[in-house]
Amino acid sequence: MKITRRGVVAVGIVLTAALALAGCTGGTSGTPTTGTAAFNDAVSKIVNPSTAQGGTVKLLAADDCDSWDPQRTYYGWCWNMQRIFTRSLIGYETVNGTKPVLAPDLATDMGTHNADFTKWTYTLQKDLKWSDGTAITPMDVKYGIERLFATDVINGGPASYFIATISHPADYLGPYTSGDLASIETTADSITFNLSTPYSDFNYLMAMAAAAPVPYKVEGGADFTGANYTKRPLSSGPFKIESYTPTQEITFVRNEFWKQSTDKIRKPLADKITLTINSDVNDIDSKLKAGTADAKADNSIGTTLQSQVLTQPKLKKNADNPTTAFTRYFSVMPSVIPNLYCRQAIFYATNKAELVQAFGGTTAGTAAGSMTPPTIAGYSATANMYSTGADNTGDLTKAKEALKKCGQPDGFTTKLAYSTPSETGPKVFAAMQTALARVGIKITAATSATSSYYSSFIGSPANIESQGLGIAVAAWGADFPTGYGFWNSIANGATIIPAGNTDYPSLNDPAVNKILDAAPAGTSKDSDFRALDDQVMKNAVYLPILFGKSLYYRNARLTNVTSNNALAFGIYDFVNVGTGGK
Amino acid sequence: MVRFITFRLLGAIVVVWIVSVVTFLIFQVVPTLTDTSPVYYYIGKVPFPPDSIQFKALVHRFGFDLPLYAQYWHFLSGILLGQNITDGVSTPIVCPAPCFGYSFRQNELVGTMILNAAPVSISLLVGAAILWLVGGVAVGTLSALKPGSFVDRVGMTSSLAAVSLPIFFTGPLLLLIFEYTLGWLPDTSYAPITEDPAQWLRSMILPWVSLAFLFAALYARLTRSNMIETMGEDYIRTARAKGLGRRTVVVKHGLRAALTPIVTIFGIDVGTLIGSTIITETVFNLRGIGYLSIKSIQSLDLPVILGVTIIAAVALVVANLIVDILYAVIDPRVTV
Amino acid sequence: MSTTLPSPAVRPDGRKRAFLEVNDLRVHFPTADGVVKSVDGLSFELERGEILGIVGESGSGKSVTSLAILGLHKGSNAEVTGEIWLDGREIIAATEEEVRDLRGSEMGMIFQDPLSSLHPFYTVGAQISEAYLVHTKVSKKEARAEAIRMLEKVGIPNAPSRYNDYPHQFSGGMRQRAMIAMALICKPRLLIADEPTTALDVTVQAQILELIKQLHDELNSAVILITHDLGVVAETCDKVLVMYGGQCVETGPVDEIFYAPEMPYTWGLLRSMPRMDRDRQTRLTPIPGSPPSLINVPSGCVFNTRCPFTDRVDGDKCRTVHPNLEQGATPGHAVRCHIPAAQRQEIWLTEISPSL
Amino acid sequence: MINETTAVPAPASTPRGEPLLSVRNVSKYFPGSHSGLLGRRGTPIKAVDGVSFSVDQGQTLGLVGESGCGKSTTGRVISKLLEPTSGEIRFNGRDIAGLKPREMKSYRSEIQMIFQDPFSSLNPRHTIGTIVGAPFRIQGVKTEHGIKAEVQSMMERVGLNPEHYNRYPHEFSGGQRQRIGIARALSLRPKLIVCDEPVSALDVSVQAQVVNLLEDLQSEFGVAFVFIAHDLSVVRHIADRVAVMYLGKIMEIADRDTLYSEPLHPYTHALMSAVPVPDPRKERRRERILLTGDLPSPSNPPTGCVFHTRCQKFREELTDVQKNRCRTEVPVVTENAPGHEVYCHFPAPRAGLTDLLKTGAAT
Repeated sequence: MKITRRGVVAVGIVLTAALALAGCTGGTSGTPTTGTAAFNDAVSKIVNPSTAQGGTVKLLAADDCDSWDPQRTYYGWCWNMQRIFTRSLIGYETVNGTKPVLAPDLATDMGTHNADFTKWTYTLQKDLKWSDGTAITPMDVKYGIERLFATDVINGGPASYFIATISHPADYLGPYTSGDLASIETTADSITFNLSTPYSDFNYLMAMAAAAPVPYKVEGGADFTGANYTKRPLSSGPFKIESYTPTQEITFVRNEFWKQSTDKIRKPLADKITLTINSDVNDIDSKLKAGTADAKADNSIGTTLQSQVLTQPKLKKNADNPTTAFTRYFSVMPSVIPNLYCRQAIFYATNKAELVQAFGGTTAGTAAGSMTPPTIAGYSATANMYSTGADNTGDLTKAKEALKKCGQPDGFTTKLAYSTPSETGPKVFAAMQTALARVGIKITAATSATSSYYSSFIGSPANIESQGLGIAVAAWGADFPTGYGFWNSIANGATIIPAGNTDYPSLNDPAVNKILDAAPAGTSKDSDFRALDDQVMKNAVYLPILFGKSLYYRNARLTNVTSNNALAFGIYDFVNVGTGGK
Repeated sequence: MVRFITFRLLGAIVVVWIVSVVTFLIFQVVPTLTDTSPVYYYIGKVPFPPDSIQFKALVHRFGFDLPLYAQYWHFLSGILLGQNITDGVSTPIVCPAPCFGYSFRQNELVGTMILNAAPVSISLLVGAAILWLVGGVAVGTLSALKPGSFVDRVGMTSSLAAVSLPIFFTGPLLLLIFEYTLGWLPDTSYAPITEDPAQWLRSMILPWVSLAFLFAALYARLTRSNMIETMGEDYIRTARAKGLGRRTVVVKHGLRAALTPIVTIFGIDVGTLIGSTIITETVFNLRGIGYLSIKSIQSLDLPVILGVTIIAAVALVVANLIVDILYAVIDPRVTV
Repeated sequence: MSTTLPSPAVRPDGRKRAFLEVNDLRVHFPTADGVVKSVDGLSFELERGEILGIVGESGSGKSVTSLAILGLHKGSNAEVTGEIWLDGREIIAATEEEVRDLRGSEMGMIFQDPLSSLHPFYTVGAQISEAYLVHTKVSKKEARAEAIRMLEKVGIPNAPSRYNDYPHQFSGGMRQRAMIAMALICKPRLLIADEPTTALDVTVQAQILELIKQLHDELNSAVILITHDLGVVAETCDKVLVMYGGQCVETGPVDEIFYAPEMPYTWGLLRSMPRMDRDRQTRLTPIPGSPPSLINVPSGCVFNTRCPFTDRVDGDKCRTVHPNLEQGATPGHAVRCHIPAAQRQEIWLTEISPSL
Repeated sequence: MINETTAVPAPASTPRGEPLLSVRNVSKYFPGSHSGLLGRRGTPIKAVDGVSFSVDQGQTLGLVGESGCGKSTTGRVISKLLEPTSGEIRFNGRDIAGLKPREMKSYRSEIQMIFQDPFSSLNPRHTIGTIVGAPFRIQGVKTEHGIKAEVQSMMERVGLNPEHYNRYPHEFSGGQRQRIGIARALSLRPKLIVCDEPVSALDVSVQAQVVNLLEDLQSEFGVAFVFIAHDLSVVRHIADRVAVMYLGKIMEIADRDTLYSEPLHPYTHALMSAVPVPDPRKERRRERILLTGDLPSPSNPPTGCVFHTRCQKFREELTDVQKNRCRTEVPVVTENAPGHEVYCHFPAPRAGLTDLLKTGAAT
């Protein structure tokens, strides 16, 4: 099973944050005017390149990370924070733009694999040290990955990718109860993974924080093992945790045992990075605007600051609006609307221009014609199988034709599911209601609490059918930027499970499955994923709405700023950010 | 009196017990109604198939494979007798009674989390309560003494405005003025009163004001109407006929009686601490009980929700009990 | 207590002022509907040792008068004019502070409903000593002793322990006794009792009236007894003042009022009462209609709308000319009526008296 | 003109020889306050304790006594606003004491109540038309010309202007409000009206109007009254028979003239001697019996004769042997003359009172 809901969770966080506060607007004040950067510069370039060392980077977030244990975190922005103090065998060398590039991190190279991608071997660099001065060994890497199997203790992270890939006894439950995992072999300086299935994207798994080493058996020390490792995770990266008060503040200082010579992908400048949790999104906005904080580390800036940024050039030049690797879409359920043409009628009648507005306008995303987002193989700017017209407001003629073919020329009635509380949900519903009513399709709202929406409301095929949820609002972002990483969890019929399902429409198309099943063998080309996208679209079960965009704000004093689109929806790559020595 | 308190305490225990059962059932039973395990609340987003060994290990870890009554008894016995909490890896954590369990999200004893959060909320509430009580009663009394006068109109108009202004408006506004525009309070991060009283005061003053602002307005209006009614009572006429000074008449005879219903409202307001502090603590970035509750609800951290709910129920019940006793002290007609 | 008379105690006409003298008292309340003339031109005199009964229906201005004498309209929106002289001091023009000093010490007051007139939150004893403390420079202990002495005097058994009881723990009669104790603790020379027994049972009423009379004899104070019950007046008072529509319509010694009343309203009151000491009548004789509005007071005689004898007066005088308060058959007996005095006396003797 | 549509029709007329209302040994106890940790009920408050009397059709029974004597509770028990604890209430030949609310429905229209405070017993949000018409609607009674015509004719009958049909209670004076209460009570032509202090809150001139109205209506409609009042003069005027109550028990009951000319019970003496009469000379020479002490608690009434603790006769005239009888023995009824029942061990007339009560013109 290779399933992720990271995108989904992140979206949930954005919505919650947006919900929390909508308040006053004030005058602008104290905006730093240094620097020559322009709007969107950090998306694909490096803003204010500098080598000046020193200074403290002050970050804010509305919430603490789900966990600081590398094996247990699943928030995109927390993966970005892990990059500050943990390293894996592989890492991302280029994180900005739309083409992230992998590079060796702890490993000396990109590893070697056998012909069918079932055996991967990596050699560790010499002179790698933990922040307590002890050496980082292949055993530590192995131990970290073994921990992922202990799902009862080390829960919450993307363990399923590893469990489904790495060969293991059926009852293996991690190092705490089942001991050593024989399929991961180590020598003094190397580690070999024996996989249960071919997996050509394995380097992407190795580039996840979840693959980071953890000191073998010692973990963080006597009281900081197992589930408690999150309170004091050891550092293998350029920064180490100086202090951490859950839900309040975490401070990173430089790790004196980290050597630049062993690290090709990080060029730290700052002496110190602080992350302060501030539950008041408006206050975060104020601090960013006042320049007393450098950036918001999680998700988009608050809605108040967003509107100010877009209208005030002084602020706008310090902002970025990258396209991120997730797609918002409607899942149109064949179990409820079995007739293909009836589903197509919905596709044609949809008013995407209006939906983009419902989600927050053009800074929140661009209308999508197909599912694959720009960072993923198979993306096509022109693909639009169910074109909704030049202005993206819907093609009513085709919609009516489709309804005729479906045998329901006057339309039909179904339900649209969305989660509550949500600021956008009701707007999306209203936009769809208006749009579909134009061809006689009537929809009623079906809502569920955010907490259970994905796991049991639309994540349960039986519930979809019994409640008659014809259309459901959803969003998807890949956990690693490959075609397989994007599609497998949402389109492979083999991944359908009774609860916590992510293939919401239960798409089980042999043609789609075939392409996905072949992908791990490493022979798939970009064109195969393009064809996959088309094949999925033919089923008319995934109705793409938009490719998401986020709006970020960087303090003008920051140097070496660029977006991390590989891990964190374009949030700045903080490990490399400097303050010009101040 | 002793009998009354005993009865009320017994009643309170029943109330708290019912609250715990209801909360427990809501969070344990409701997901099973839609065929999903509550374990999803703990693991968030790792949908192993329900029949996989990993999923079952999780279910077992949280005790969801036990019958409901056993799960509830485990929870209840923790409160009554305490328990040792272990993840099978780290040293077991001794959690003496009353043990509200362990947050697997935060890897912390719920009791510890509540204890850490309580001083913040109590600071917030006590300060705000004093402000709103003194301010509200003063404005209300002044207004009531001359209904229709300038003082009355100003007091009542501004209190009407204050009642209609939510904390998520006044809070950020105060921050904008005092922290950003005037810069009088550059750092409003919380510090315990025991460590840094000055910083504690700095961090609390705006939350106090914004919370008190809302409540003071309510109390001003309440005091005014009570006071106007009381000043028309026969015994006020008697007091004046005795030749008492105006101040004695207003304060000793009038206010004393007018404040009685306010004591009730006050007790309930203080008792509903969590409800009234959620927004304030969020806006002012304070880590109190309100913040703890909203965060635990957002992340469906069941043990914390249960713990906070029970503490809230206890607070409410105790506040009501105190109000009833206070009532009997204030109003001799009430016998307990 | 001696009364040396300063110069204001002498009237402009050189006559010595009475102990209590009310001259042309008017109490008007401006309201949204118009001016309520609760008391409109009331005058009377009262000496120490006398008990004056003020009789009238609800809304006739009795209570408003008593509050005016105590200066309790000060600070309200009432417009009070005229003069009230108490032992040579004028009250209407006096400051609140000056009048406050007199309240409780020179003037005591008892109200109709003793339960609502006592503060529910303070003990009966504390409320009584408070009245003593405010006018006397004594310690709390002395005030307490005096209050207990006073409670004993008004007939509260176990006074030292009842001192600490709250009003709700007293019975209705005891509460009124406590009120009397409170009103009299400073030995005021004027006691105003506003319907002191209306809320009480007849048996208790008898006790309370007895107590008031007894204390009055003891203190030689002037008493104003406000009531609607002519029986109470007959039992207690020396002088009677009948009020109607905010005005005095008849006043005189008690025997005059009961045995030779001259005002049709007084007749009406006497006739409408069922009496135990007379043959049972088959029908009562009510006064027709209802009391007048105090905003639109009838022109002419204030009683003309309900008076069955307007046809005994020539022309439209009853409806157009406001009658003066003029002396009746005997000195001290004054009547506000247009019917000629002789005719009034005849009507009483021939038409009214036999039907009682 | 009124069509009965009720389920259980009451007997068309009272069986011959039986009074309209016959109350036999009726008691009403209220639960006492809690005491003890386990919340055992305290001693019950005996508000009404074994009361018996009867009322004939078209007659008026006066119930007099001090506040707390149980007269109002008795009224409420008769009109079934309160359920009696024990005893029998025969109305129109049937025991209604144990009737369930549903069975009571047909009797509700036949027994009505008028209250002391006309203002607080009228819903301020309802118009007079609604208030007076309510019994019709509640009982589901249909009338020939519609409810409005019926209500207006009733308003006219009690001396209200029928044009004021749509006015609200606060627009009326106290006397008019009591007329509204009377109209409401009379609207369904009841056989019995329980009047609980109907004129106590009214000014004397208006009180006379209402008393006259009640008498007129009684002779017009043949309705019986139970007239509860503390004012003995008013009761003497309106009642045919008078019962004097003390501490939940009847002390003396007799025809009006008998009672007022020759009261036999010391409590009746005390009550009557306390009534002030508007005759100063009589007042000056009258003997007044002052009751000492307060009313004993009805939850712990004195043993023997409940009145003995405050009885002037007991204090002043009785020998120790006689006193002992008063202390220990509950007096049973003595029928001094036909219909004159006294609950006293030593009933006797009292000379001083006879002079006061002596009828005849003033001297």
